[in-house]
This record gives sequence, structure tokens and C-alpha cells, in this order.
Amino acid sequence: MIAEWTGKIANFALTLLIVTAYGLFMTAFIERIIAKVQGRIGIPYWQPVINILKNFFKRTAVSHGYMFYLGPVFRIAGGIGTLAFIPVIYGSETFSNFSMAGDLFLVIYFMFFGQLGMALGAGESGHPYSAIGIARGLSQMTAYEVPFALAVISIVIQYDTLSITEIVAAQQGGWQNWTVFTNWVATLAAMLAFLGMTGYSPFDIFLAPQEIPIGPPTEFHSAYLSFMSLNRALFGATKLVLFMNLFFGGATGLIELMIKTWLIYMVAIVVGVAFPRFRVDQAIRFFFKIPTLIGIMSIVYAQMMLTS
Amino acid sequence: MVAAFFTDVMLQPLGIYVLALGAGFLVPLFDRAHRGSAMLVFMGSLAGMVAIAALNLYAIINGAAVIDIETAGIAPPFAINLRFGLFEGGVVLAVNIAALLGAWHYLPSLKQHASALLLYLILVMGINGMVMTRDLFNLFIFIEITSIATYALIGMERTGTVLAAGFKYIIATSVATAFFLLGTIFIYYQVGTLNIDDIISHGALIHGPIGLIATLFVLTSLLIELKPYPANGWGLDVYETANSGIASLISVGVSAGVFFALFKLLPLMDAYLDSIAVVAGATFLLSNIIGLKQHNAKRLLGYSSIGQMGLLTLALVLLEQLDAGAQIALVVGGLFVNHLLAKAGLFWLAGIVDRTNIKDWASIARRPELLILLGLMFAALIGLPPFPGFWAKWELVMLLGSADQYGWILLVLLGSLLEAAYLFRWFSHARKRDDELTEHVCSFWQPAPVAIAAALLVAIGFGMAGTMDLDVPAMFLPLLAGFGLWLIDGLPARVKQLAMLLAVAAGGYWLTQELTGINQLFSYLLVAGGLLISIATIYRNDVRNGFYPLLAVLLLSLAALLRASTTLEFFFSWELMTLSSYLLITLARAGIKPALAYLLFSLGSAYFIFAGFAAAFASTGSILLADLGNVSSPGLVFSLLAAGFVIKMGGFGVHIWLPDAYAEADDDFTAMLSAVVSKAGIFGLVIIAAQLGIRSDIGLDPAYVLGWIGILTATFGALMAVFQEDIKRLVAYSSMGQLGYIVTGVALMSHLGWVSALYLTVNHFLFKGILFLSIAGIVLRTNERLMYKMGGLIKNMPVTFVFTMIAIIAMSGVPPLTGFGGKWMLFNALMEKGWYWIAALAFFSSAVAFLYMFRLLQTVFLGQRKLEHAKLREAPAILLVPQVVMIAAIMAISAYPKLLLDPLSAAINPWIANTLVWDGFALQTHYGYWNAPLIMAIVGGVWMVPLIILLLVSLTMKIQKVEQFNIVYAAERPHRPEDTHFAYNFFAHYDRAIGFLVRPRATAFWNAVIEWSHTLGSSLRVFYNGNGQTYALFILMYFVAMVLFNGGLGS
Amino acid sequence: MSLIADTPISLIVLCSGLALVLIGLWGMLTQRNMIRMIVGFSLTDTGVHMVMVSIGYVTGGTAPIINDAVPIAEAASRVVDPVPSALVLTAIVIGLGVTAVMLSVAIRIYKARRTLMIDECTESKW
Amino acid sequence: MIKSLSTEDTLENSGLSAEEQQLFCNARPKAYEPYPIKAVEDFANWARANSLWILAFGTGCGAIELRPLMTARFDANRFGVAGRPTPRQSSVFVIGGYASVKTLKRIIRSYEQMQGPKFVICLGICPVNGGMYFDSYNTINQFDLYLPVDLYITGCMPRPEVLVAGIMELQKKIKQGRCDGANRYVENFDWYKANQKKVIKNWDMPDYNW
Repeated sequence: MIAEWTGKIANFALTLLIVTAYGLFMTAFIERIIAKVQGRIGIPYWQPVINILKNFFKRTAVSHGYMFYLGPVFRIAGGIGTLAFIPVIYGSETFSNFSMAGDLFLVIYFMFFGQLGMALGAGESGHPYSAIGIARGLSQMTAYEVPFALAVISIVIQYDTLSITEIVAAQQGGWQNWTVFTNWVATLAAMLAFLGMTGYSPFDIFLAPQEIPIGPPTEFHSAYLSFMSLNRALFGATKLVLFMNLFFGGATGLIELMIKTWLIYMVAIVVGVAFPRFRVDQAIRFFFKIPTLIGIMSIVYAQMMLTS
Repeated sequence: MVAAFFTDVMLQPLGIYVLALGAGFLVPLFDRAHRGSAMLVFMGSLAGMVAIAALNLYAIINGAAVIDIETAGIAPPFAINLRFGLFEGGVVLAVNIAALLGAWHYLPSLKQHASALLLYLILVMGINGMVMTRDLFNLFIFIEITSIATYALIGMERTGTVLAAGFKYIIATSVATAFFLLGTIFIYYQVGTLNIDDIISHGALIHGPIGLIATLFVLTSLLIELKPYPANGWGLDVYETANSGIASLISVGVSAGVFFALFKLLPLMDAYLDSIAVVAGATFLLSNIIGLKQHNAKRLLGYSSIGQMGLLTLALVLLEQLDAGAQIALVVGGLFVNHLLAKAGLFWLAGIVDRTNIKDWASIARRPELLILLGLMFAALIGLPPFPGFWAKWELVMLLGSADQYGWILLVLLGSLLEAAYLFRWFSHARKRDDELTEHVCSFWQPAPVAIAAALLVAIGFGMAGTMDLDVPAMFLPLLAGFGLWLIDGLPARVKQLAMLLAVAAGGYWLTQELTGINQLFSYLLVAGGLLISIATIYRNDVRNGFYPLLAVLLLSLAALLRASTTLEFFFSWELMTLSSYLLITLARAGIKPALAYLLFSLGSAYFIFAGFAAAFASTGSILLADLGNVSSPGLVFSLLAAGFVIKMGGFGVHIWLPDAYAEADDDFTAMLSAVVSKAGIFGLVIIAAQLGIRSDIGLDPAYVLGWIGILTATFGALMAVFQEDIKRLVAYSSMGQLGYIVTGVALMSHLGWVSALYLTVNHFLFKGILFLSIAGIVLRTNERLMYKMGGLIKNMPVTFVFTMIAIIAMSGVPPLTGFGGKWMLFNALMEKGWYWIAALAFFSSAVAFLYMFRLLQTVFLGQRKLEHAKLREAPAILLVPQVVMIAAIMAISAYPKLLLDPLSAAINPWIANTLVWDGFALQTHYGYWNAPLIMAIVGGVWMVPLIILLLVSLTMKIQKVEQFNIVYAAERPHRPEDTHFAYNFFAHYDRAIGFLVRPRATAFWNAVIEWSHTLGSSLRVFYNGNGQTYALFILMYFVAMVLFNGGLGS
Repeated sequence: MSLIADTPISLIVLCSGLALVLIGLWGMLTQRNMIRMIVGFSLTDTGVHMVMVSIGYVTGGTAPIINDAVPIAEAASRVVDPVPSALVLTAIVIGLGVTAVMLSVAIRIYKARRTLMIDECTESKW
Repeated sequence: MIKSLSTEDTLENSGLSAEEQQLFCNARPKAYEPYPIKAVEDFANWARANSLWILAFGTGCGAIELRPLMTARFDANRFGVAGRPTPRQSSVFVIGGYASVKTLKRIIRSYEQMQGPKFVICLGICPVNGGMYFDSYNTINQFDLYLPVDLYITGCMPRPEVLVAGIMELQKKIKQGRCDGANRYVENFDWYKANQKKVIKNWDMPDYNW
């Protein structure tokens, strides 16, 4: 019993390490791609790591109170937890994490955990920009959750399960079984929601590096900041894994995982590089129009699939 | 010899006349000698009348024969004879009591002329005569005697207005009586006798046009005397202008006599029952609509009085039609006594307070005894428990239901609702603490007659309860406890609080001890939970007159509600709960206006439930709650009851009462409202769902509609909460939203759905209790309710902040706390049922909920603290104690949901087979699985590890704790916390995006409804132009109309 | 001439009574002066009384006194029905009372407001 | 760890009204020792040198020379240089040319809000001796009287290439552990404050802006 659980924990630690590293690498990689688009060389691959270390090596810091101090902890706990509930690689005991604790619904709801804690931490800093950033971020979240929820419902109807493992299992046996091909409507809706989730332009108003210097984290620095940039990498990668599992047939190996997630991420990047930023109310209206419509269609589509 | 005369004459009903006439002669004599003794004789004779009536009635009830008095020793029809039977006795007694009390009230103005005393006696005697006589012409004479006495009493006044009204009255009634005489003589022409019994027995002889005209003349003139719409302006003018004493006697006494005459002659009117019913019903409904526009106190009472007479007539005729003669005593008698005492009492009260416009009645705001009397009378008039009207209306509606007379039920309930509207609006005016209004002064004894009337009402109501099949001790326990606590209301607050807690604990335990299943579950929630929250009321130690008694009534009536085994008991406790919670809301300073809306919507919901029960009774013939399941038309019954409960829970569209009531009620009572009282609706919903909802033949439709209502409530509740600035309104709207999920869960009609509904119910109790109690603490410390005026309170109230945060996480559904379980189960149940759209909406609304939840924490506890809040202290411990308990419960349930889920599913299993599959700690559904303990452990782990790391890293840094203005402010420094705290209009951008969804349409709609009804009222009262001739014309046209309507031309 | 002779007296009384009733009502409804209205009322009242009397009359009947002139056997057919007459007496008395009260009220109204016009006494309405 | 204040290391924020005193932290800044282990310190310095986050605060005309750094032509990102809009997170403060008295106040506040280790680069001649504004009534002639400077890049104006060169120089210094401006500021805090208050008349902020 003890051994079993220690084993699980060790496995999870390994997964965590890999996914985080991959996330950091991905960040740098994307940065470099953007740089290429702009005709630059861009940062070194290890730059994100150096930044994080640099912040850990800061010698002074200020604290606005215990909630401010705990904010980053909540944030990264949210990231780690989310990963913990997602099976990363199909059929691998090592990378199945603690997905036996709960299903897709748990994952979706646990994503809020970090955001809520972070929001409270930023709130205690007393900086108006933090509050504004969070207000915008939350509003945008409610908007892109709608197409995402519809898409999720659609695939739950399709696969008749909420268990991520089973959803992935149902997509095995060839690319033609992937959700993106069997239920492309839902995938489309979900990918549109994904643009909002990643928080890249055109949906990055809540970070708004110019008008409200980087939004919620305005007051965070030193070790807090490195926790948050760690989480940004980790959480981003986790979301990619989730989308890969739900819509792109999961992964049976690390390589497949990396290729697929990278491709998924590229969608957000290409859009982000190509489009300017939405104002938040424009973003909300956008999500409530076309993507929601597609999501509704996806449910109808799934029901038709069931009947036929 | 004297003794013999005494027993043979005086104690006989005839003695009433002897007394009246004798005193009539004596009073002037004594008056010459000594005014006081004259009054003594006067009162003595009235008391004597009461005594005689009482003795004889007592004898008859104990089986004595019906007394027939034959004047001149000749048997009828050759001589007039009087009868004193059960009904006569009851009416006579009631009228005489009213007359006696009325005389007491009226004495100050009566005693100016001895002749007034005389006239009063004659008037009373005339009424007695109308009741007792069995001779048609004699009836005419008594009517005229009464009328003349009335005219004369009115004529005593000197002011022109009264005299003018009196003249109109005279003209109207004399026209009516002239027709009565014509009718009488034509009847005699055809039947050849004037004895009512003979006329009835030879009713066949009344034939042809003459017979028709004759009966119609008699009938119509009696109806006219009862002031039917629209031929009743003359009566209203008298009610408005005449002295309250005479007005009360006209309203209750004279009308009673005429009404009884109608009752006597009804056998002749079989052909016209329909038209009578229409007339009476129209009068009831329309005069109540017109009442909405009325602000003159006594005229308003006049409208109400006319309406009540209409209701009485309607009830009588309908019972006659359903030949339910047995219930006449209960229904008509109950309504009659109710109207008699309440209306007389109100007229007297109007006389005492002597404020013409009901808006000026605030002058009694500081006279609790007057207020209580007023409230009691109003409650009695609209038939709230425990007054006679309640039982009568119950019986009436049940009968109508069993005869499928749903139209009449609608009319009766609608009329009552309208009456409640204007009566309690009046009460609200009286409750307003308006300082520039001069306080009313009256002697201690002046309200005594009113008080006696109220006492009689309660006593009779209690007596009637004995005749219904009802667990009297259990049902009256709340009132008893409330009364007991009211007696000690003068004691210091601490004592009252203790007594209240003890009373509720003991009573609640006694009421709910042998409950089982769902009722037991709810008893823990409502009684134990209510007790827990009422502990928090100790945080205030001001006087709070009436708060603790009413709170006890509320909580105990909830317990009684759970205990109810029949629909009657259920409805009784329901109404009691409504009334007490209404009064509790009015106790808050600003709570009076919202309370009115609360009451009206609650009554609306109660009437829906009422109608539902009637429909159920119609098909099963049983009032057992357990038999609800056997109804033949479950769809209808379910829809009616569900509508009622949804209104009570503030469903989408009928929610507008909720935020105001929650926001304006006392802070600790708001917690009670949201956490406990709202659960009553859920309880009812679950009960009917269990009885009816799972019936296969009900069809999915009502349940599906209910599911949609629920989810729309959830969505719009959340959306509207997002845009609130007032903290209590925000949480109130959130309360509405959360209840929406529960409604949906119940509507699912599946095991998992119900488990999730009950789970959410418990959860809602926990976090809403915490939230509202924390808010009570915050408001106590800051004296603010607008969130943007707070901020940064985390530094002063860390404990409150932590509790609020936990409550909010539990509400938001973020793992690992309880909310997630509920959302997860609900989502699974929705998917299993295939309600995908509802599921999507549920997802959306729970996402929106994050907005207002964060806003609450951010703008109140985080951000910049105001300078004036720098010294605030933590909320009082007694407010935190209940919260600690609830936090503990939340934590326990989060870590180990089986704790809660097993009893829940056990309570549901009797109705639906268990579908909860446990795999170790994990709950399995068709779709997914949920291993709460493991989740708790993992979250704990992934939270602790980074924390430890951060602590270690912190060791290598110098971390400086800074103050609120040490922020990066674009190379500047903040100047005032107010302009650095981003809180006002927090979600402006969200408003710009989808704010159009939450513009107050429901409010606009209901305002329009109010507007329409008032406009209707004002257009219906155009007939009352105050011109006596117009009134006479209406009366004449009434006769013509009756004749034409009843085929006068045809035959 | 003969027409009137042939018609029974009771019918004439009845018709004229009813006519009086209508005239009286007409008066009460059209005359704004309260005194005139009261007159109208007493006309109505009288009309009603005439109707009552006419109801009881038996053509060619004698006074309802049972003696050798009118044997009991023929009483029903020969004597006038006494009851309506008795009623009329009471009715007249009551009508008198009512009229009296009306007049006194009218007087008081005149004292109080210096007018007898009913349409000037409409301050309490709606 | 979060430390509580003792009396002797507090500042009397005389510039603030009594009411405002409670809104600002009045702690005196503390110097920090290098890490006890040399290797760790070197590694830390290497990391700091390779992740220079410049505060996006153009204090003078030289700010125009900062912008090109990020463009395709110079691409300072290669050296781990990035702009940062908030002083809390940035480690390098580039004084872009002359600093007027009015700006100096903001410069000081922003500098004090940066978390150490933090570095100051003075761009152009003006911060050295006032340059063409040497006799201006409102321009700081000698910047290092007010804040500790780690690197001067002179010229009027120095082109971005020079700026890049300077940054690489700064990196070198940091790696050698010779950039202790933050500590110098703390150690001579009173002297610096005195100088600052001499030129800044309307001192309406705490003595140290945490």
C-alpha cells in the first residue's frame, strides 16, 4: 500500500518534471519562432530557466500580507494539481498520474483553483491594476468557457464517458478515430476556446503589458514571480495535454506527445502573431457568437451521431 | 311570580325585544334623572340581550328544541311567529356581542343625546328581528325599523358631509324597500300567506310573470341592501363619513340581518342562484380591485366590507348549489364571524386612530398594542391562520375543488390576494416610523373593545381548529411559544434570547422527534440549523421588540411544516411561516416596503399551493399528504404546487421580491431567510416530486419545464449578482441562483438528481449561513453595505475573511470543497437524463458565479483599506461561533462525502432505487467517478509542497512587510485609498458586453401589473360619482337588469 | 264610459298605483331638489300602498266582518281580504316615519350647507 | 522570512502627514550579504547577468535609443535582455540621458521599488556632468550623488550599438560580482537621502519607497 503510493508519487514527480521542462522549452521555442517571424534571433532556449533562477536569486522582496504571500502557492498548486488529474500518456502506468481520483469534470473545475487563489493574492497587493486585470480575465474566462463546455458535453455524449482515460482509449487505433476527425465540430469550438485560454493575442487584454503593466502579477516579483512563470509553463503544457487527450487522440509516447502538443500550441501562436488584441468586451461578444454557435452545433452533431 | 315572569319571558328570545323596548322607554326617564344611570340601563340591556342569546343558543346546542315564538298565542300563518334555532341563535349572539362592544366604543358620542341610546337599542332590536322573524311582512317591518333607526343615528350628526351621505343612503334603501314591499304583496297575492315557511312549502304557487317579478323584487332588494357592485355607492359614502360606531354596526349588524334574511328566503330563489353567485362574485372581486386605489381609511374598510359580504353571499350560494348544506355552518358561519368581528374591530380602530388617510397611520407606529390589533384584524380578514376565516376558506376552496369549480377558486383567491395587497399596504404605512407625524394618544381602555374582538377571533379560530382533523397541539405550538415569548418581551435581550433558544430547541425537538426519511433530514437542516443560526442573533443586545417571539414562531412553524401529515396541516404551517417571516422583515428599518412585496408573492405562492391541494382533494377525496400520489391528474396538481414552491424560492421571473427582502431584513435574519427559510420551498418541492413527479403518467413535461426554470434562475441569478454594489443584494441574488440548481436537481426526477439536489441544499445552508453571518459582522463593524466603500478589511477581520473565502470556494464548486461534489453529481445526472442544454447552461452559470464571488472578496477584504476603517475590530465571537461549526461541517463533508451521501440516498431510496455505486471511497456514475478523499489528499499535497519551497526560499531573502500604499503606481504615489481601490462598477466591461441580458425586465413587468390593476380599479369606480340620484338610478337599473337577465321578458 | 264601468275597480287602483310608483321614481331620479325627491318618494310609497289594497279587494265584496249577513260558508267569496288592508296600515305608518326622517335630514342638510340640491352634495365619492 | 520592525531601523517619514504615515512602510532598507557558498553566488550572478530585465522608464531623450534594442537590428533578447513595465520585476534601470529634478523624484521612487540586486546604467553625458544642460536650473548635473551608478555609457547620444556594448560590460561586471550598487545605496542611505532632499523640495513621499 505505502509502496504503491510512494511509487505513484515518484511517477508523478517524474511526469511533473518532464512536463514542466517541456513547457519551459516550449515557451522559449515559441519565443524564438515569433522572433523568426520578426526577423530576429530571439532568446536562447534556456532563457526561461535563467529568468526563473534569476528571480529565485533575488535577495530582497516585499510582502503585502499572507494572502499575497500564498497567491503564487495557490497558483502553482493549481497547475500541479491539474496535471495530477490528467493521464499524460495513454497506456503508460508511469504517466497516468492520479487520474483515478476524478474525471474530466474534476479537471475542468480544478483549473479554477489556481486562478482563484492567484486572484486573491493579487488582490491583497492593493494594486488597482491587479484588480482590473483579474476582472477582465475572469469575464473573458466565463466567455470562452461556454464553447469549451459545449464541446466537452458534445464529446461526452459521443464517447459516453467523462473519464479522460476512456476518452483517449476510444480514440486509439488510427488517426481516423481522433475526435478532430470523428467530431470536428466540437474540436473546432474547443480550439476557438483554446485561443482564449492560452491568453495570447488577440485575447491577452487581461495581461495587457502596456496599459496595466502585466495585469494580475503587477506586484509579484522575486520568488513569487518565478513560481508564477514556472506555473505558466507547466499549466500551459497541461492544458495542451488535456486538449491533446480530448481531441487529438492522446499520445502513446513522449515524442508523439511533444509533436501533437506543439502543433496544438502553434494554432494559438499563429493566430496570436497574426491578429491584434481584442478589447475585453469585444472578446466576450466574440466568444458568445460564432464559437458558441459552433459549440451548439457540435452537441446536435453528437446527438445525430448517437442516433445514426 | 316575578321569577316566573323572568324565566318565562325574559330568558326567552322574546326577552330581547322586551329588553330593547323596555330599556328604550326607561332610558329617557333615567336620562332626565341622571345621565350615568341611563347609560347603565343602556349597556345593561345590551348585555342582557347578549346573555339571553347566549343562554338560549347554549341550550339549543345542548339539544334543546328549536324555539318557536308565536305572538298573540295564535299559530302561524294567522299570526307572526319568530324562530330561534341554531343559525338564528349564532347570528343573534354574534350581532349582539358586536352591538355591545360597538356600544362601548360608540358611547362617548352616543351619550350626547339620550335619544341616540334609544335609537341604538331599536337598531339592534331591528337586526335581531330580521334574523328571527319567520314572517315576510314582519321582515319588511324590521328592515324598515332598522333603516329608520340608522337614518336617525346618521341624522344625529351635524356635519353636512355625513348628512348628505345619510340622505343618499335613505333614498337608496327606501327605493329598495319599496320594491321589497311590492314583491311581498305579490307573493302574498299568489300564495295567500306571509309566513315564510308556508311560502316555501307552497313555492309552487309562485308562478308566471307576477311570481317572477315578485321573487325578483324581494331578492334584488335584499341584494341591494347587501350593497352589490355597482349599486353601492351610497353605502360606501356612509361608511366613509359616518361615525365609526354606526358604520361598524351597518357593516356587520345590518348586513348580517339582511344576509340572514336572504339565507331564509334562499329556498325561493333556486332559479336565480347563478345570477346571485355572479353578482356576489363580481362584488367581491371588483370591490377589492377598487380598494387598491383607495387611501381613505374608512372608505377602504367599506370596500373591504362590501367585498366580504359578497364573498359570504357567494359562499352561501355556491354551497347551496353543491347542496353541501352540512358545511354552511363551518364555511359561511366561519366567514361571517370572521367578517363580523374583524371588520367591526377595524372600524372601531379607525375611530380610535382617527386618521382619514391611511398614509397618516404612521401615528400609531410607536403604539405596539394598536399595531398588533391592526395586524391581527388584517390577518383575520384575508384568512390567515389561526383565524376563523382560514378554516372557512380552506373548507370552501376544498369543496369548490371537489366540484371542479376552478373558476370560482381562482376568483376567491385572487380577491383575497388583492384584499391582502391593500390591507397590508395600509399596515406598512402604519409601521413606518415617521418622526414628523404627531404620535397618536388614546386612553388605555379605548382599544379594549377591539382587543376583545381580536381575542374572540383567536378563540373562535382555535375552536374551529378543533372541528377540523388537525393535530391541534402540534400546529398551535408555534403560536403558543410565540405568545409566551411575547409576554416576556419586556425583559432584557439576553434573557429573551435564551428563552427563545430554549423554546425553539425544546419545541423543535418535540415536533420533529419521530420524523423519518426526508422529513428527518430537513428537520436537521431547518430546526437544528435554524437554531445554530439563531445563536448568532445574540450578537445584538438591543431591545428588538417582537423579534424573538416571531423568530420562535417562524422556526417552530417550520418544524410543524415538516411534521404535517395532511395538506391542511401543511398549508396551516406554511401560512404561519409566511406571516411570521413577513413580520420579521418589517422589523428592519428599511424592510417595510420590501416586506410587502415579499408577503404578496408569498401569498401568491401559498394560493397556488392551496389550489393544488384543492385539485388533489378533488380527485382523491383525501387531504393526507401521503395520498397526493393517487391523484388522477398529477400533471395539473404538480404544476400548481411546483409553481407555488418556485415562487417561494424566487424562481426566474418571480424573483423580484427576493433581493430587496434579503437586503433590507435584519442582517442576522437575512442569514435565516437565505439559509433556512428558503429550504421550506425545497422541502415542498421534494415532497411533491416524490409523490407526483416520479409518476410515469405525469409525462416529462412539467418536470422538464421545472428544470428549465431552475437553470434560468441559476443563470440570471448569477448574472444579476455580478452587477450589484450592495453586498447583501449580491449574496441575495447568488442565493437565488444557487436555489435554481437545486430546483433543476429536483426536476431531474432521478436518484442522482435528487441526491445532488439534497446535497446542494445542505451545502447551500452551510455556505450561505457563513456568508450572511460574516456579512452581518462586516456591516456591524463598517455600517456600510456598499462594497466599494469597504476594502482591505482582511487586515482587520482575518478570521471573517478566511471563513468567507472557504464559504465561497465551497459555493464556487472548485475542488476539493463540497461545492464540487454537488456540481459533479448534478452534471452527471443531467447528462444521464440527456438534458444537455441545461447542462451547458449550468456550466456557464457556475462560471459566471466566479465573477461575483471574486468581486465580493476583492472589493470587501482586499484592495485598499479606507482610512476610517483602520481601527476596525474582528467580528464579534458569537457571530463566528456558528460559522466555525459550519466550516467544520464543510470540511468534514469535503473530505468524506459518504458521511452525507449515505443518509441522503437512504432517504430517497423509498421512492427511487439507489443508483450510487461506491468503489472504495470513489463514487461511480454511468459517466465518471469522484474520489473525494483522494482529491482532498492530492490537493493538500500539491499545496503544501510549493508552500514549503517558498518558505525555504524566503529564508534566503529579506522580505519586508509593507503597507497598503507601497505599490507600484506608475512612478507616482497613491493619494487616497478611495481612488486607488478599484471596486465601483467592477464589471463595467462585462456590462458592456452582455449587460443587456440583465436589464430589469421582470421588475418592469410587475410594476406594469401593479399599474394596470390600479388603472383598472380607477376605471371601475367611475360609477361612484357621489350623486344620490345616480345611485338611485343604478339601483333601479339593477332591478331591471335582474328581471331581464332572469328571463323577465321571455315568460 | 262603459269600458271604465266594466273594468273592476281593483284593476284601476292597481294600475294607478303602479303609475304612481313610476311617477314617484321619475320624480326621485329627475328632481335635484331634495324636497321634491322626498315628494317623489312618498308618491312611490302611496303607489305601493294602493297596489297592496287593490290586491286584497274582491269585486263587490263587503267588509270582512263575519255575522249573520255574511255566513262563514260564503266568507271566502264575499268578503274583502282583510290582511292587505292591515298591512297597508303598518306600511303607511312606516312610510310616514321614513318621510319624516327624510325631511328632518333634509332640513339639517339645508342648515349645514345652505342648499337642497342633491348634486351639490357629492364630496364623498370614488 | 517576513520580519517585524524593531524601533531602531525605522525611518521618520517626515515628508508625510500623520495620517499618511500609517499608509506607507517606514522600515529602513537592509543590505544583503552574498550567499555563504561562493559557487552559489557565482551561479546566481551568472543567472542575473544573463537575465537583465530593463525597467521601461524613459527618463530623458536617451529613451529613444532604448527602443531599437528590441528590434530585429539589435535584438537584445539574445543577451537575455527584456523590457519590464514594472520596477518590482526589473533589475536594470537605464537612466536615459539627462534627469530633470522632477523626473529624479520618480526615478528614485522607481529605483527603490526595484528588488535587489539591481543595477543602474547611465546613458549619455548628462548624468555625468549635466552635458549641454550643465547650467540648467532643473537638471541634475551629477547623477551619482542621488543614486549609485554601476555603469556609465557616455556620448550624446550614444547609439544602440554602444548601449549593447555597455550591457555586455555590465554583464561582465555582474559576473565578477562587482555590481553592488543596491548595497552601496543602503549603506550610505542617509547621505543619498540628504542629497536627494536637497534638490527635491516637495518631498511628499516616504523616505524609502518600498
